[in-house]
Amino acid sequence: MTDEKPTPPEIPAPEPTLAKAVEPAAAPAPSAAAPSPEPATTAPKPAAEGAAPAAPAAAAKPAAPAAPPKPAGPKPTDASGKPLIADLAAAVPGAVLEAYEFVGETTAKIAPEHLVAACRYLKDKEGFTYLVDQTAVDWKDRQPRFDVLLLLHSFSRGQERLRLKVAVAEACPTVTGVWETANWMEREAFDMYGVRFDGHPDLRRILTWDGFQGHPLRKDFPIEGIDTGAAIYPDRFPEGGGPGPKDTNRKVVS
Amino acid sequence: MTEPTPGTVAQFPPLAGPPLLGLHEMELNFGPQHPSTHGVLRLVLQVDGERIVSARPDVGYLHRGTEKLFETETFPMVIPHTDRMDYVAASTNNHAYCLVVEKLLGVEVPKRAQYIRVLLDEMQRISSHVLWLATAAIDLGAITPFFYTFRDREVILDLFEEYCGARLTLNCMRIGGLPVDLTPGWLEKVRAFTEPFEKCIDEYEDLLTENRIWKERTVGIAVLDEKRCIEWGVTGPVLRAAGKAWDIRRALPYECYPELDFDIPVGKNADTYDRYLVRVAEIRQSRRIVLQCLDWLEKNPGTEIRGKVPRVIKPPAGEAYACVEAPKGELGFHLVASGGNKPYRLHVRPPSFINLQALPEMAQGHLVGDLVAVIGTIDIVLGEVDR
Amino acid sequence: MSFLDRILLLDIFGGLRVTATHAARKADTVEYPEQCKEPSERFRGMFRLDEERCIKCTLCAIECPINIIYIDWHTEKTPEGKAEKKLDRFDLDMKRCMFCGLCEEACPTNPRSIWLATKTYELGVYERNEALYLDKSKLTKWDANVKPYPGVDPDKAPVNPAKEK
Amino acid sequence: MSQSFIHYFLVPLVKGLLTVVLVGLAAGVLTWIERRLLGRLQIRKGPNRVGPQGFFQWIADTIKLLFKEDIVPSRAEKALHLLGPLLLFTPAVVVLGLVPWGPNVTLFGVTTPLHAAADLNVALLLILAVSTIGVYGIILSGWASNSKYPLLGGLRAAAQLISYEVPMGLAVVSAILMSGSLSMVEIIEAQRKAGVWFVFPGLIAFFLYFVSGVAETNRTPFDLPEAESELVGGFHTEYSGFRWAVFFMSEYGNMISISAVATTLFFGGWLRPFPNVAWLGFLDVVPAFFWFAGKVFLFLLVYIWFRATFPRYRFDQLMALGWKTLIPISLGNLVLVAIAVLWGAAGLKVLGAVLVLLVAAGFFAVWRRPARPRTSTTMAATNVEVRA
Repeated sequence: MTDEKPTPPEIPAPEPTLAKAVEPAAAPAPSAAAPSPEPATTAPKPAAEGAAPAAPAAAAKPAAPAAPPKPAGPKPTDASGKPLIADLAAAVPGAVLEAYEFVGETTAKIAPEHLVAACRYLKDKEGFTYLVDQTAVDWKDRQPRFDVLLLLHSFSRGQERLRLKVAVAEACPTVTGVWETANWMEREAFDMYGVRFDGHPDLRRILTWDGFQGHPLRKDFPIEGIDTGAAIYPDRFPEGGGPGPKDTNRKVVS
Repeated sequence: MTEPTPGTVAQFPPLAGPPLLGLHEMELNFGPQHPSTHGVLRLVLQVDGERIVSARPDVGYLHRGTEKLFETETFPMVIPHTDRMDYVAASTNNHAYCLVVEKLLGVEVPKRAQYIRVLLDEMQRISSHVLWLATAAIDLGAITPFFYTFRDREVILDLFEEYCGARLTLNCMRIGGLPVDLTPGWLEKVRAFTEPFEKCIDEYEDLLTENRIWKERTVGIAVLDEKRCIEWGVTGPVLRAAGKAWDIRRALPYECYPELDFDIPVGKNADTYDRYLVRVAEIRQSRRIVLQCLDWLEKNPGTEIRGKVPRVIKPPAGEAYACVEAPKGELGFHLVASGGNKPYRLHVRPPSFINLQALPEMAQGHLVGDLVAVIGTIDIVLGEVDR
Repeated sequence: MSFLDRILLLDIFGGLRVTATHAARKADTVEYPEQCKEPSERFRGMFRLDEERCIKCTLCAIECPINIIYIDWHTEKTPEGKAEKKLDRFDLDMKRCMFCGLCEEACPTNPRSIWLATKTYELGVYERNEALYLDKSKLTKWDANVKPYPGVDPDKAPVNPAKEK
Repeated sequence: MSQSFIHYFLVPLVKGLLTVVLVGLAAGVLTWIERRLLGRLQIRKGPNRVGPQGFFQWIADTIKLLFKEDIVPSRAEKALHLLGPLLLFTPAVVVLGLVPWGPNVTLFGVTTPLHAAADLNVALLLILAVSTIGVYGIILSGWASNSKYPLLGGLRAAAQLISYEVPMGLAVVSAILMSGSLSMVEIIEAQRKAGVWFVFPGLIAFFLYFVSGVAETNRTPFDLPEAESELVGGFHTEYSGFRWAVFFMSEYGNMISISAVATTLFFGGWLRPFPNVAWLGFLDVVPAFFWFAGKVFLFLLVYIWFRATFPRYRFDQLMALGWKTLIPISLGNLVLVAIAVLWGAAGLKVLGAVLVLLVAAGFFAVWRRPARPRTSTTMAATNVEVRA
């Protein structure tokens, strides 16, 4: 445990410096607990061994005396000068929008329309034969809304890894033509975020069922879940199913 | 192929287009309640007699929304949830998650904690591989290895229980180090188990390795060569059985692995038998690592198990990816932090999920009887596949 | 394997030898209801609360990953005129507890005022709401559902390593 | 009561009923023995709660199965679904009726051979014929269940039975050659006369017979028609309650009958070891029936031991083993035995001695050989990929 002494409840996060988007509602309430109805009431009460001020902790300052000085966080540095990035930018003009290095990892922002060409180049010419991971991130209030992240690995370049980052609205070009393993990863990203991968050979939901409504990992999807009775048995629940319309639990899956 | 449109629901669309059955073919539903699908995997098979024409995996029966859950928890609170993904190798899950947060925080883990972490990981690897051996053997009809392996796995679980208080869902690591120090006498108990363990491995091998039935059932089954492995992103023992000596413990070393002496077993034929041999050899190598960790810990007593971690863990905004060599392959955590005390997005790169993708290719052309060997050879845990 | 080995079925006999030698060994199993394996000192089992030591700091409720602890308290004046906190409610949803032990680690008192290291694991109930502890006395005394592991004093709380130093 | 009524009606009826009941009882007890022994081999205990050492477990199980709901799948072929278990059970009992359990006994003033049927002079042929019928039970129950897994199980059973009837028959032929008779009693008497159990000259034949017998009874490592981890339950997936129990009983009944035939053909039936050696006469204290039963029991233990040890064959490999390995061997063995029989009285003994010596020499050679290191200790990679 990190908290050996009582600390004041969480303060809202400072604005992220790296990502341009604002952080949407990661910690909007002063409560550290999740917004589950039962036990969240405890948080705003003053802590007992009052090192911290007892005032409602929504103010930005009071964490300072309790918390030790934060170690200076790593800062992203520009990496567009790296030979790999420079080669990529030269081979696929207009592909690399920005490149930076952060905690030892290189990230390149790629324009969506050049994604497949860039991936093809990286795989064929630079030896990034192994697609480690592909996923998406939802920046709710940003335009375009989603980031698709790809992590590539090259065996021939001394175990080098490179992250590609593509900002897309809801449609992203598929890379299944480049790496076959992207198939399920893209299906998962589609299932969880609703990012459509154009040209994907088999774009179906993978973890949730085929009749599921909504995309669970979007930030506006309620953590309690949604009422899914109607989705499963539309004939049995013509009005939407599940709890009745006045029921306070209406949005909660039982 | 039905193109699903988000937001609209009609009925169940067919699984993957209309089944185009030939004259001699039938569709066979394999799972999700089949005894040898290791949980709730469902395969829709198109079989000609017993020969598999195509296999379509259908996953998600165990989906629990873990990644959504991660986003609502503070960083330390995420750890118990990671236990429940690959629930037969909880320690490596904890480890990978802690590594990614430490990477963003820039925390240095004390040497002693590193060695204990590696010790736990390798014991976990032994127990996971041994469990794989048990289930793979029972899939192919040999019931007895199951009991012998469980006898030995039980000892490891007891040792885990003595260290951290739980047997399966360990919750045995913390960001920056470990929750508790070792109990006195624990190292001797580990040694008392590990040193004679070689004999137990020999027993498993006597039952299976040379057995002609075992060989007939596994040699040449589910071949996936190195090139295809990398194309499918398949890692872990399956990749090594294909002849590629790639192990994250060596390729992208973490913790104190560079200081430890161990070999990376590789196969030649990329078939089920080689994967079996690789896993058994890895049990032997893990045993070696455990003994080395014990030596180090006995020579270097200390109490420092936790690095300098701020009381409230708030990694700076940015992305990081950290991976460990889990018993199943590369287990990675992809963390996107926004500067808050909760992960903005924490994606898991589950080895089981990615490796399972190659199953149709491995199963094609084999018989239904081989399918259980194919499923077994990938070593999937459905808790990790579906998360 | 050489031809001779195949003809002599050495692989077959090797396997048969392993199983046969195990027939002479003692069974490795525990006959559960009569015998049971004693859990270790750190085993995370049934939740126990000591109301006297509890300082109502609610850290356990904050640290619980699945929010199954609910604490409510009010302040009373003692005869000496000091303000003292009184616990109104300490609710625990045991049926959802996953025994991660984060609440115990968060507890700041020494010895701990909540702890799971009770070696007690027989927690089965016939109705699921029996595992919903809405009465704090059932956590400080335990009820008929929960029998402490034989030979274990459930009131012996573990020390807090952070306060030991 | 006339003598003919007793001899032609009452005694056969009693003996027939006795056989059926005995098979049922033996199957029940065998389940207990199997579970206990498997427990021992797998360092656990097995059932030990109901009765002393859990002995009454099989009775409890039987009662449970009797009262369980008997489910017939809705679109199953009902008549055949019912017929399947019976078709499998009957041959097991019939075969056991054809095997002599001992020489003549006298009970209540009636002297009769300890033998359910009469001593048929074509008993062996009948056994081969009847035991083949059992596979219809499996095929029909697999087909009649109207389910895909049982269907696959039934088809596997058909493929398996056909492949293994041939080596089995050829193995039996060598016993016939050695004894010169098809009658079970005369085969036993021939072993007394030859002074040697036929297992020594017929070492290969016995091996073939036993392997084929394991395959015929669908036991590990040839339990493909059931193949729990592949076909869920194979041909009996859709059976429940007592019909399922009948399948179970027939499996054990078949095991007993295969063991009984093997005992008769190769281990001298009810004869004590070395029936011609006079100074071993004290062994006759044990009644003949118990010699027979003891030998059968040993075979059953081997069945269980096999089950504890081996993985399962795949059905094409099983057929390949039958057609490509066992049948050529059995043909060669037939030639060998025929030469020995032509040689005369000493021929069988010489053949037996030669075979035993060869096997002993082989094991000696293997025992003297230095052990090789295991592959799993030597398969390390030489060039490991490390971060540059």
